[in-house]
Amino acid sequence: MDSFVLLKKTLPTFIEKLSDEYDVFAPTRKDNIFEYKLISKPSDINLDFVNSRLPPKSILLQQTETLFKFKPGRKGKILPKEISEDKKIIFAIRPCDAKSFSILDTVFDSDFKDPLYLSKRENSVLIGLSCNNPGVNCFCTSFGDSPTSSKFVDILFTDIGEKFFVETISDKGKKLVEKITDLFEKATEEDKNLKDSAEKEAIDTIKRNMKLEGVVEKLDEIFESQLWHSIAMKCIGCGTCTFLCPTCHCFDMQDEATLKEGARIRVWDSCMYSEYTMHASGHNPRPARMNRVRNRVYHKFSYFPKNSEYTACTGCGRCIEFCPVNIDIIDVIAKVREVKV
Amino acid sequence: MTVETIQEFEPNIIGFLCNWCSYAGADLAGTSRMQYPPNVKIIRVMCSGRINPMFVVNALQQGADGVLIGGCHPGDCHYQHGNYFTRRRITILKNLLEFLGIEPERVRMTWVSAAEGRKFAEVVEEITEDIRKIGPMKQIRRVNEW
Amino acid sequence: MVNQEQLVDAVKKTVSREDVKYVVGYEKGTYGCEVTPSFAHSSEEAEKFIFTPLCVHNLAIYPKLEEKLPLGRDEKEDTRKIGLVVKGCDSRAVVQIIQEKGLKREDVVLIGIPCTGVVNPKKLKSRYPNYAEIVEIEEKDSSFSIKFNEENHTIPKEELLFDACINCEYPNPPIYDILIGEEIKSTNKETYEKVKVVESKSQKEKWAYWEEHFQRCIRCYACRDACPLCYCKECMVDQLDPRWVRRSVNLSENTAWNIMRALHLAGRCVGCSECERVCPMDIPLTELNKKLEKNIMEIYDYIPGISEEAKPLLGTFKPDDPEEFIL
Amino acid sequence: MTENPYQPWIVTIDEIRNEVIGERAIKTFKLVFQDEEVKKNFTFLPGQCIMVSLFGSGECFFAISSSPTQKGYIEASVMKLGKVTSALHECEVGDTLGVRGPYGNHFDVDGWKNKNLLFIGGGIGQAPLRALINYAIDNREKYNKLDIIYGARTTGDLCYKEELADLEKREDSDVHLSIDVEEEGWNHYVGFVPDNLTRFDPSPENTIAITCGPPIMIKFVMQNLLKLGFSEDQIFTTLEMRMKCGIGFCGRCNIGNLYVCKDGPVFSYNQLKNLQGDM
Repeated sequence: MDSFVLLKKTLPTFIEKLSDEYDVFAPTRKDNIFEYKLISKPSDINLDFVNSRLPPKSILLQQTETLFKFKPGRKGKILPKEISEDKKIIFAIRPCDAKSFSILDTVFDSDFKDPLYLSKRENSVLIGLSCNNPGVNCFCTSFGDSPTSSKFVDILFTDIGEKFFVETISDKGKKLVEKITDLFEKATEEDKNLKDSAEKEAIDTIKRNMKLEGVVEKLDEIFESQLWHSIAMKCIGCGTCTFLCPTCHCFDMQDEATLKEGARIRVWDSCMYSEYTMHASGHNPRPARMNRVRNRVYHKFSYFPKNSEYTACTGCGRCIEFCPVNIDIIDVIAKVREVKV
Repeated sequence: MTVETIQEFEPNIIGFLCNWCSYAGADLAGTSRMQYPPNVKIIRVMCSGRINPMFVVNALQQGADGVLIGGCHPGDCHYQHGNYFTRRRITILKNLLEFLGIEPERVRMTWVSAAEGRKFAEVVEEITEDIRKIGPMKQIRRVNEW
Repeated sequence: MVNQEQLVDAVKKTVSREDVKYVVGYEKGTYGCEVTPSFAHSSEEAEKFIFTPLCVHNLAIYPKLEEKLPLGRDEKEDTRKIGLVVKGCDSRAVVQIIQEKGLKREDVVLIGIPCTGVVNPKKLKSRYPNYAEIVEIEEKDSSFSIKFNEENHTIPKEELLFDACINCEYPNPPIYDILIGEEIKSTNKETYEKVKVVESKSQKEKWAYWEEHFQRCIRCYACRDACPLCYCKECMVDQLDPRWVRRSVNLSENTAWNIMRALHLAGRCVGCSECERVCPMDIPLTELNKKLEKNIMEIYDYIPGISEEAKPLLGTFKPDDPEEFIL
Repeated sequence: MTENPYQPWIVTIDEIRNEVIGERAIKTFKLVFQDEEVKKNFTFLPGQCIMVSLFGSGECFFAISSSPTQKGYIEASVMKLGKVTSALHECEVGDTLGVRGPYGNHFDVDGWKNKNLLFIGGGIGQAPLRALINYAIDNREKYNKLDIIYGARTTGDLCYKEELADLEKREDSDVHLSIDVEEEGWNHYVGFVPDNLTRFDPSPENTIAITCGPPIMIKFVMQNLLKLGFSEDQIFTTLEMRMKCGIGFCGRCNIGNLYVCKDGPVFSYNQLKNLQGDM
């Protein structure tokens, strides 16, 4: 790991240099909503944010994505889709959202490989931005991560006043910096200290905490608990939690066609909808909101840890913040731990 | 789009006509060999009361520049009140479209009886000209690019 | 300000009735200004009920949200009533559902609360973004006194209230079984200010305004799910054949969805602003609803959610309804 | 980059057989890959599934109902239920469809060598069982006794009637049919499949029971099998869920932490018992 500093006033030059070779996605602001968008000029970027409304998964796992095109009908033909190899940079991604990609990798790079996600993943460089002022509902520390974690990014920026403290983590990151090394200066001991104190301050800001030990085992015991009924009672099944979740990856596949041409597309779907699992016969394995709420919690905190090394939650707090009826995942897990078997 | 800009814009209009009056009126206009623009593509429905506002929205999405809805004169509905209900629905739809910045003139409604072939021809002429002036539907047209 | 004791008493009284399954009300949420719907199945559970200006949720959604699952061989359907704590607009939603025969009056017990307006959490959050501790809020005449981090803040009411609350014409529940406190005498007149701002724009500007909002829509349908009046068994947007609105998320389909939603609420929307509150992408949906409410009021002199006996707007007509636009 | 797993191969419908007619019609489609390479290399085992698409309508998950010993084609039996299956039923011989797969696990055809196989099917649930039945018939020396218990609502709802009649005629296999409601001219059992199973009273010794049908039937068949003395690892079922991707990405077909599309569809009773999940 190499450390550099980048003066804040050189940031626009840095972004411009990147734009020559890469599509740069960075946080932009519209009213109260921050969104990672393809930027055309450095001034589009707004770094005055806690986190974006929609997670940056929307860049690698787009909400609507074409799988292949076809000529529709009973004499159908396939028109294969070219998988784009455009190089992307996601600038100022928060460490928690960067982690979400590592979690998604375990899904899309498993027994089968999803070339649409993986090609984008391979061709993107994640430039993280430490979270100096975590939000009210942030709890990434509960998963052993830190708001300034460099584990899942290629390069990490940390705001240390006049400058950014820049750490290059992966080979991808190192190569990128090597090309424009003249913009950077070597970091001094003082810069390093500034970063460390920013990290400490950030960690101290985080008030919320989810205790995870024993949760996987506990969940195995309380599948039939009354708890799920009581949580699901207030759930209105709106699916906001799943749409805003950086690790939710479920999708629906649909054919859309005119008379002449069409495409099979995939769009984000949500396990909170009853149609999601409804069989054509009318049988529904998850007929009630109770089943759906339970499945969501289990998928994140039981099934995922069983199938991979991760819990499918990064602690970004979006589902807590935007749940219309205050179903608070931290509170849910706390209640899970309280249930007597 | 390029084709349309090079040539003169020919409006594409979908007409939802009720079986008993306005479709018969259109038929009369045809059998009487009246001249009127060929821009209206007619879809026959049993009653104007069948017309869901989403028919109109879907038509505008899928390539129509305008939509004409034809029903019996008030009081003449074959099913007694169908056209009155549609009148309310379409009034509200037009109000909403106007508020969204989609030209409400794209959606037109007319009462044409089975005997009013002349009126039907005139109505078609009028709305074709109106929509020609407004230009092609841009706001909610489906792109169909995948 | 609602008397806490009186509320809890009323809930206790209701929940101990034999023909009542449970009562839905509000309790304190898990952080900050959050308040969450609460279900009392017994008198003990009623103790936690509160009513503060942060009780924004429209609880009228819950009776229709109950899933009727297939019954076992010896099971009987539980037909007991559901108790609801209702504000003015919530009660209007219930009236509207009853009018449409979605519920029977005897299916619900309503504990009415004369409402002096509730706080829009989005406004509060954007003002004070950093509070994790539970926030206390008190209403004092024309201002709110908010307490957090041991500090008191006084803010004029209009700055925090929902737009729909500022000039709410119906602070009192039109129907209720128990009323907490006194009915409020209100002379408010809805001014439709925000609607008028959009109305005064040119056609191009209007579309530019809505294009930007609809472009952002992620079609999660939270607006529909939170709406007490969107209780269709199968929403038109979920139908596969015909596919009214395609699943792909783009401007055309998003607009079609939003038109569809607004139209299906025309003459039914009671203006509770739940759709706008739950929208994760901050689309000003209330403006669409209010616009139609305004026009329907002007054209048909019709106000939804006032009378249980009234006929639904689109299920009725007058022979002399205006028809200037008809050729 | 690897190939696109969402993109199917093109097949031609070679033959369509009407198994059941009426409201819930069932047709069996015989599908032949257009690409000779694919035709040669497409291998599967009984129990595995395919995704069949009709371009413009959508895609559905079906069990392969033919046996891998039937070379050169695959078959899928389709009940007319939803949007895609209704459109599939409109198709004619010579039309093109898309197929991708095979997906999921399969019956343990080698592990069950020298055992008796007991099939318990209901309605369209016979489709995946048929693959194994045909496989067992073609590799008859590999297995001992073959018993087929099969039922449907009415005689009109029974699939693969001719094949079942052939099986009945054979000396090395037994067929026990049932219908739910009495009908004129029916000389087999009248009643539900689980009851027919109890009536038949098979011996659990050296036997594997494989069941497929509506969820409620599977539930009672399993209960009755246990009552008959079958142990938990002698009972197998193949499940069905709503599916979109078929390859474990789209998330909807999970039972507990397993996905029916790639970890299933064949599960033993033992597995299911330990899986907490909604079925």
